[in-house]
Amino acid sequence: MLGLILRRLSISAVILLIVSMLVFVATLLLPGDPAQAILGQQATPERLEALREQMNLNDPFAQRYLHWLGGLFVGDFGVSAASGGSVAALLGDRIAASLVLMALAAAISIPVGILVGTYSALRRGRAGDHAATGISLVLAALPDFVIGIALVTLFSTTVFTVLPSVTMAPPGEQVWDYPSQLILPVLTLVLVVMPYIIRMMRTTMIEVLDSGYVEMARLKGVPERQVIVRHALPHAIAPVAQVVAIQLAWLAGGIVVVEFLFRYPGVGQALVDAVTNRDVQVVQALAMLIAAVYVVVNLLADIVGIVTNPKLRTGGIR
Amino acid sequence: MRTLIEQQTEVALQATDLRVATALGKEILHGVSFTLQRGRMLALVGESGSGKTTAGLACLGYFRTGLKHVGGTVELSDGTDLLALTDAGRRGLRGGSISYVPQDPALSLNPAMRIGTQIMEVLRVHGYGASEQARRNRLAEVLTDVGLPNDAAYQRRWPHELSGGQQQRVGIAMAFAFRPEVMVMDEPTTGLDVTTQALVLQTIHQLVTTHAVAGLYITHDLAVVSEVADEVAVMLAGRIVEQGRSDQVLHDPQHAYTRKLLNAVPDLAGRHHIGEVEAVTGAMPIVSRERAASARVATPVVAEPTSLLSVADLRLSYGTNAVLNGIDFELGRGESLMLLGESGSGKTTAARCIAGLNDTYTGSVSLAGTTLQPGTRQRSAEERHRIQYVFQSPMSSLNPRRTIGESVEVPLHMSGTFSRKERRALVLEALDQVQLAASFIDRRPGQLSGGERQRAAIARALVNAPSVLVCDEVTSALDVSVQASIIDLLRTLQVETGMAMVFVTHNIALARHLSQRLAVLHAGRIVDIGPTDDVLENPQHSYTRELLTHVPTL
Amino acid sequence: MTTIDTATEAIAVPPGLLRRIIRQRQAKIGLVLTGIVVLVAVVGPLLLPWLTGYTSTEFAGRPFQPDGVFGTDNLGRDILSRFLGGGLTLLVFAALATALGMVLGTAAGMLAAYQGGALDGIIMRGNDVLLALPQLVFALLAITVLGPQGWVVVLVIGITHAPRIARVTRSAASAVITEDFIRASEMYAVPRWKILLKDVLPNITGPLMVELGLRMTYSIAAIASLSFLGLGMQPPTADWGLMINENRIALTVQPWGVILPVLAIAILTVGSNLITDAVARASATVEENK
Amino acid sequence: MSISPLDPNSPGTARSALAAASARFFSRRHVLGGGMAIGVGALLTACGGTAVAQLPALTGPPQRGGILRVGLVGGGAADTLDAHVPVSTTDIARVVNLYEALLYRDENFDLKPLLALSATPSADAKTWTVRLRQGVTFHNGHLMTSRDVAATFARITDPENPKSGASSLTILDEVVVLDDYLLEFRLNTPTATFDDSLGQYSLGIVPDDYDPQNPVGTGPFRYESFTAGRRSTFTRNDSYWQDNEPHLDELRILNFSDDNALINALLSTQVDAIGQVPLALLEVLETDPRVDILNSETGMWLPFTMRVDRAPFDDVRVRQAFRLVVDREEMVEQVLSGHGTIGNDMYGLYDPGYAENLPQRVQDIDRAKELLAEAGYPDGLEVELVTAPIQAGAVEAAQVFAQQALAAGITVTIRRVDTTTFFGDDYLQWDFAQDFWYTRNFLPQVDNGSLPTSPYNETHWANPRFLELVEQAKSTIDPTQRNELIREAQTIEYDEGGYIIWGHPNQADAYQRYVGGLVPNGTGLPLSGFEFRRVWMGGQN
Repeated sequence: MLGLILRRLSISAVILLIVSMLVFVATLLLPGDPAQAILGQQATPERLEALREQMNLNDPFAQRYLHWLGGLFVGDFGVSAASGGSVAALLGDRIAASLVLMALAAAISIPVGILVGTYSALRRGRAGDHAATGISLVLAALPDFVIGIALVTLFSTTVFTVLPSVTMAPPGEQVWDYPSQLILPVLTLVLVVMPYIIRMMRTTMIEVLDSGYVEMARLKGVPERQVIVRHALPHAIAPVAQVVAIQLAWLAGGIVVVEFLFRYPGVGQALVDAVTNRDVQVVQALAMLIAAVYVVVNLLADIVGIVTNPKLRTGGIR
Repeated sequence: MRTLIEQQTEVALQATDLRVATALGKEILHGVSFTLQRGRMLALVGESGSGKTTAGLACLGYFRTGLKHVGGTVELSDGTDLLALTDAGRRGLRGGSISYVPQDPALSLNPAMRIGTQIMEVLRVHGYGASEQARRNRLAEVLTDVGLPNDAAYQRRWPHELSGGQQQRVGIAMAFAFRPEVMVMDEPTTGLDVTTQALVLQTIHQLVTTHAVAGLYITHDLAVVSEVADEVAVMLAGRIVEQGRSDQVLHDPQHAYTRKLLNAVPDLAGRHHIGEVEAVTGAMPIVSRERAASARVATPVVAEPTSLLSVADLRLSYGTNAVLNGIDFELGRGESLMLLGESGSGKTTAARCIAGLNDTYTGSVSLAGTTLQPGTRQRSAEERHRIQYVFQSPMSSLNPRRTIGESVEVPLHMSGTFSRKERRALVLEALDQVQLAASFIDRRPGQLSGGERQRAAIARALVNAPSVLVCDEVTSALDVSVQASIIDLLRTLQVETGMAMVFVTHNIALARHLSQRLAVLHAGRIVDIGPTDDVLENPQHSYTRELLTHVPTL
Repeated sequence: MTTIDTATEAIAVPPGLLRRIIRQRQAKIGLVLTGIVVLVAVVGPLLLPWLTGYTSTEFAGRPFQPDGVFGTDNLGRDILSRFLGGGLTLLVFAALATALGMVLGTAAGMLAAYQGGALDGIIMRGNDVLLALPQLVFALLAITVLGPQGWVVVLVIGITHAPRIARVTRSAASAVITEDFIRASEMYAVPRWKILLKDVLPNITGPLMVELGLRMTYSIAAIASLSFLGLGMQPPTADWGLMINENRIALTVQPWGVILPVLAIAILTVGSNLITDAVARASATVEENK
Repeated sequence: MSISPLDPNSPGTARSALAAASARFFSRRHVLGGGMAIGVGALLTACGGTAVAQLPALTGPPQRGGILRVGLVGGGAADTLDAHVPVSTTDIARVVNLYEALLYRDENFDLKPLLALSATPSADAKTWTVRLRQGVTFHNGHLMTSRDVAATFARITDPENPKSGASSLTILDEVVVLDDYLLEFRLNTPTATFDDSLGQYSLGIVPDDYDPQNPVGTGPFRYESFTAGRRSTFTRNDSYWQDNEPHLDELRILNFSDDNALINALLSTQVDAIGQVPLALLEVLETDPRVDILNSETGMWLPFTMRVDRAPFDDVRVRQAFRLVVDREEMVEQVLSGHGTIGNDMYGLYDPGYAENLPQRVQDIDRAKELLAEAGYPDGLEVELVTAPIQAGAVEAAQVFAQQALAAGITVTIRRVDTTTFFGDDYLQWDFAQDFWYTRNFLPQVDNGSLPTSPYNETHWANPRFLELVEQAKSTIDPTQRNELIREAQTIEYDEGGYIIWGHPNQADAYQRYVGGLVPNGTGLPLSGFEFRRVWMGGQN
């Protein structure tokens, strides 16, 4: 088992490494000189040269890459061309804010999604199931900003005006000091993520419920509740963990739109701003960050899959 | 029915006029009645789709998703109608007084639960014994009963750590743990090797008789029926067409369908014809001009005694796992050789090496003195034409998106020497050879039955008029009656075209029906080879002998 | 001789995939919904300015005024005209991106499944790398480098679809490739490309159609999202996503500039998802019947 | 956006121009400030504002006390308290209230004395004598004298580390202390409008031992606390020299990331006043009974820039044709929602020499077509217009122009780039683009953008007669004479120039009705030019 996990771990590391190369090479495609970009009109040849030296722009490509990569490990993401400040300082608070948003969304959507999905599978073909699948089918189709704007129209601006539609912690205070402002962004994320969990949970549960061993358990006279809890659910965990992982990873990217919509001061908004300003260092750092979240979450799901599968756990076949 | 009344035995379960329909209202069991008695075994025989499993599960008051009970009763020894009970009431009986052994233990054992726990679960659910200790003792006991180790370490194993035979024993142990009155066994030995099957059957027989359990044994295999059952009920399309003591039914069948079914069962001794072809071997010499001429369907003529196909020191490994450990044999023109082996013996691998489908082997395959390249793509078009291969499953070997004509045409297309018109003529000729009407040319596999598909697949192999036809388990996916017709066809073709044939199978009973020579494969080696009769009557290798003793026969 | 076949072997011919799709209620609803929006998007531009009196870039009044049917947008243009003229780009770009993704993904997936070995490894690891960047983030990265232009959006959305399609294709194709008819074709030395095209591809149309629908839905969402972020279509193009971006500052005063395109996009994606779901069900039935 | 803080003559005229300008001088930080205003989200969600009774406007004398919370968009990690390098809008708000220059531009754009009592040129306009106000103390209690002024100018023009204002002081040779309250500014070039330069807010007088870590000035408020990019707090300077000012006890300046959040903060009373409101939303805000709008006409301008040395704009007929296709009224309506004044292709709107005599140019498509035909484009022509969100309304103006130009057969392809790219390597090289300038008088503006030596000559304007006139005007002390020269120069610009100046946007701010003392201000700086010394809180607090 440990070997398998280590293998997955090293694959993840390699993937991240290649992503980092990709992201780094992207900068080389940009026209213009980053030092020039930072200095702007103030660029005298001497200053340019000094800044280039400082930014290692004179080094060969490979060396620059390694330097940048090394910086990532110690939290040095370079200097933002737009603000002139360090990228790490720029992102510090925003990462925390985004994590709060993601964690809240995950904490709601995962258990509720699993419950609704299981309920739906158990009531297959009945009204409750139809309602759950129908609604999740519609929600799954809607782009996140559509859901967000619908919620804003409904709760903030047009129908009811009960909830704030933008996040605006007064300077110096944290977003989570104002819980009412978190409701709509979190709700949007939940509504975007949950349908997938519901659908996957339902499909998986139905598959498991139709399996030979669940039929066997019923034919053994095992009470239905025990059939579900002991025989069905454990088998649904691994596939659902995969979906949850994909959704969490999606959250890492999906918060971009939601944060932009609600002006939530997280990494997503920072990313949009950075792209708008062509602030390459920030875009790079955020792309790496989000890729890392994605890879780690998927790794965790794989590990859950390995741990819940006795075949893999005992180092059996495969 | 009449035979049951004569018996002075206690009725454990009586199914009367069982009717089951799909959710859409289509009836699939049309009033099935049977009686199970203590200490006796009823075999429910039928081909796929006959409704035998549905009937068996109805004995537990269980209907699969999409099916519903629409009529009839299942009365227990105390007179209660199982089907009138609530869900909870039925649940109390399932696994308790009525238990079930599933067809495929690999799918029916919960892969995430230790086997001991799974058996204990039955005992706990139904409250066996007074204490946990009592249940533990019973667990150990029942494991011994089915011939498994009963130590704690074994109980802690996961299903995937057991062999197929062991898994099935666990399934039986689970069914037997609560000392049921009735046991329903759904094809419990299908998929097991003959040797394992024999042992499992023995265990079942022992349990049923010594503990006076009433057994319902669901199977498609008439040979197995004769081994285990006291009574037989033959099912066809949701009805029982014939029922009676097994010796009577098997030896003096009344219903036409039963007769047809029995007629189609291959027989190791080659005593009767399956289909319309008489057994090849028996008293006949391997190659006999006279016999060939006089037989209703002639045995092929071997013009030249020189070998056509020669396999020498064929070896193949996947990693460290050696599948073939040096296979040598010769095949003469017009000769038919059976390659017999159980799963894992390497028989299919060997066949694929010959056909060039497996190009990683070492050793040599020669055709008429020319050593062939390993892969089909390296072989010449001529060489490819001369060796043809028919796959095991006709469900898989035809592209469902192409018409039969298109599929059969492929070999011609690739030879590239024929015009469109010629190709069509050749395809029609091949279809005619396999007794498929010309209209099949534009049909797709989905519109064909399994037997028809296999014919079409054979037609594809014939279209280039091969010298050697390699048939890989071509009948194993088919019902026994269809199998007979295919065997029939192959024999006819062999005679008509004079091609040599390598017939790969696990079913030793087919030997005398098909092949002049028999090679027994075991663990990647040929352990016995020779004229079929010689091998069957005078097996040289202990493995062959063991195999022969375990073959169930009618 | 007689062929002995048991009753169940007479297999009912399943109706064609298309007919089975259409037969489902949700497919009908989906087709109607999608049809309405597509009609608006395609016919809308032709009706301008005849229907509304304005082209999609003409000025009808001051910004955010209630003039006309739905009022004016952030630049005082007629919202209805902007709306009618703004759907086509989204549809065309989404279709192009989906087509690109399907071609790349299907080719890569089939190759990976069929060739196996090192090529499979390379393709699938390459997939993993691409998948590690969420679609939108990947798109943003590309836009940073290449600028917000139509072809960049199409290219990047297409490319980010590819690995996901490749995965589905690969697993569907892997199942097909274990089938013996592939082995048969190989035995007859049928060229590999022909095997992929004639034997593999026709047998994975079910999952591919599902994927097509899904990717179309996602393409619409992704392209509209980029425009919504101000990084897709650029002004003065009339485009639904861009409309939302331009007008949402005045959602309280003049909501139509946001609500119309949001509604259209919602109906479109829900419609296409309903169709996709129907396709999935229909092709699942095919699998069972096979 | 160009220009301003750095330039000598335009006191207080810069807002986000500032930003851009400084973006060019110090990294591109703040282009975001005004530039992204529109298009970033907004949903004015009132967290209230439903049934509040209309508050009466404040009347009566200013009340003393209270805390004013000001919200502004912009600023970031690079925010500073340094008197001489203000970059973001919030930086400007801070320096205006911490420090004071010698002169300043009042709400009518008149140059008024502040720390100076007078500034008078010599006859050749090469020497300016400045008399200082007496008895003014710094926050640290030290008396302000000529030495501090000299030290301030030395600090700004330090060749090793020139500050923002240095570029407009290149004409300054030396500052000579005559006595404690009298100085001489000696120039190397005759400059009749040097006083304009002295009125820049980025030339705040600091003590000779100034340390930005301990920001000490003479302003109405003193430094209390500061977190870059977030907030700063100032307290009243009790020893402020102007009578009865300031009224407030405390001033807080809060950074916001976008308009949406800013407006919501006002509506939910998290701030008392906000600067720079998107013009399209003014009507919405006006409907709120608790809020007042400060709508100031300004001399800011958002021109299209045509390079006079590149085809097709090297042909004056093409330039004039382009100027004639613009429907200026419509521009102001669509782009500014009507909140602006139309332009007449001339800058320096508030300059006493502004050529008001020239007829207002109006749309004349036929004449434009004629001109184009004469210039060799009888079938119209295609041009690319480079735009970027450099200022609210810029991208919108480009779209409106494109639409209007169609009528004359001109096909305008809009190439929208990001601000970083706009001010990147190709800045000042675009053939046809846009820019943004704050209110400024004619000569200072010419210094910045219309001379071959100007730092931001985006039209590549180099008309010899124009140059001659400008040179002459610079050394002409007599205002009437000078204005005559200016008018003449402007006429050349009007007939041949490379700018299309279609309008002058208003500066709109919003504040709670209980805030008193805010008056419309023509400089373009938000919230009465940030002169919070005059502001007072009525009723509450």
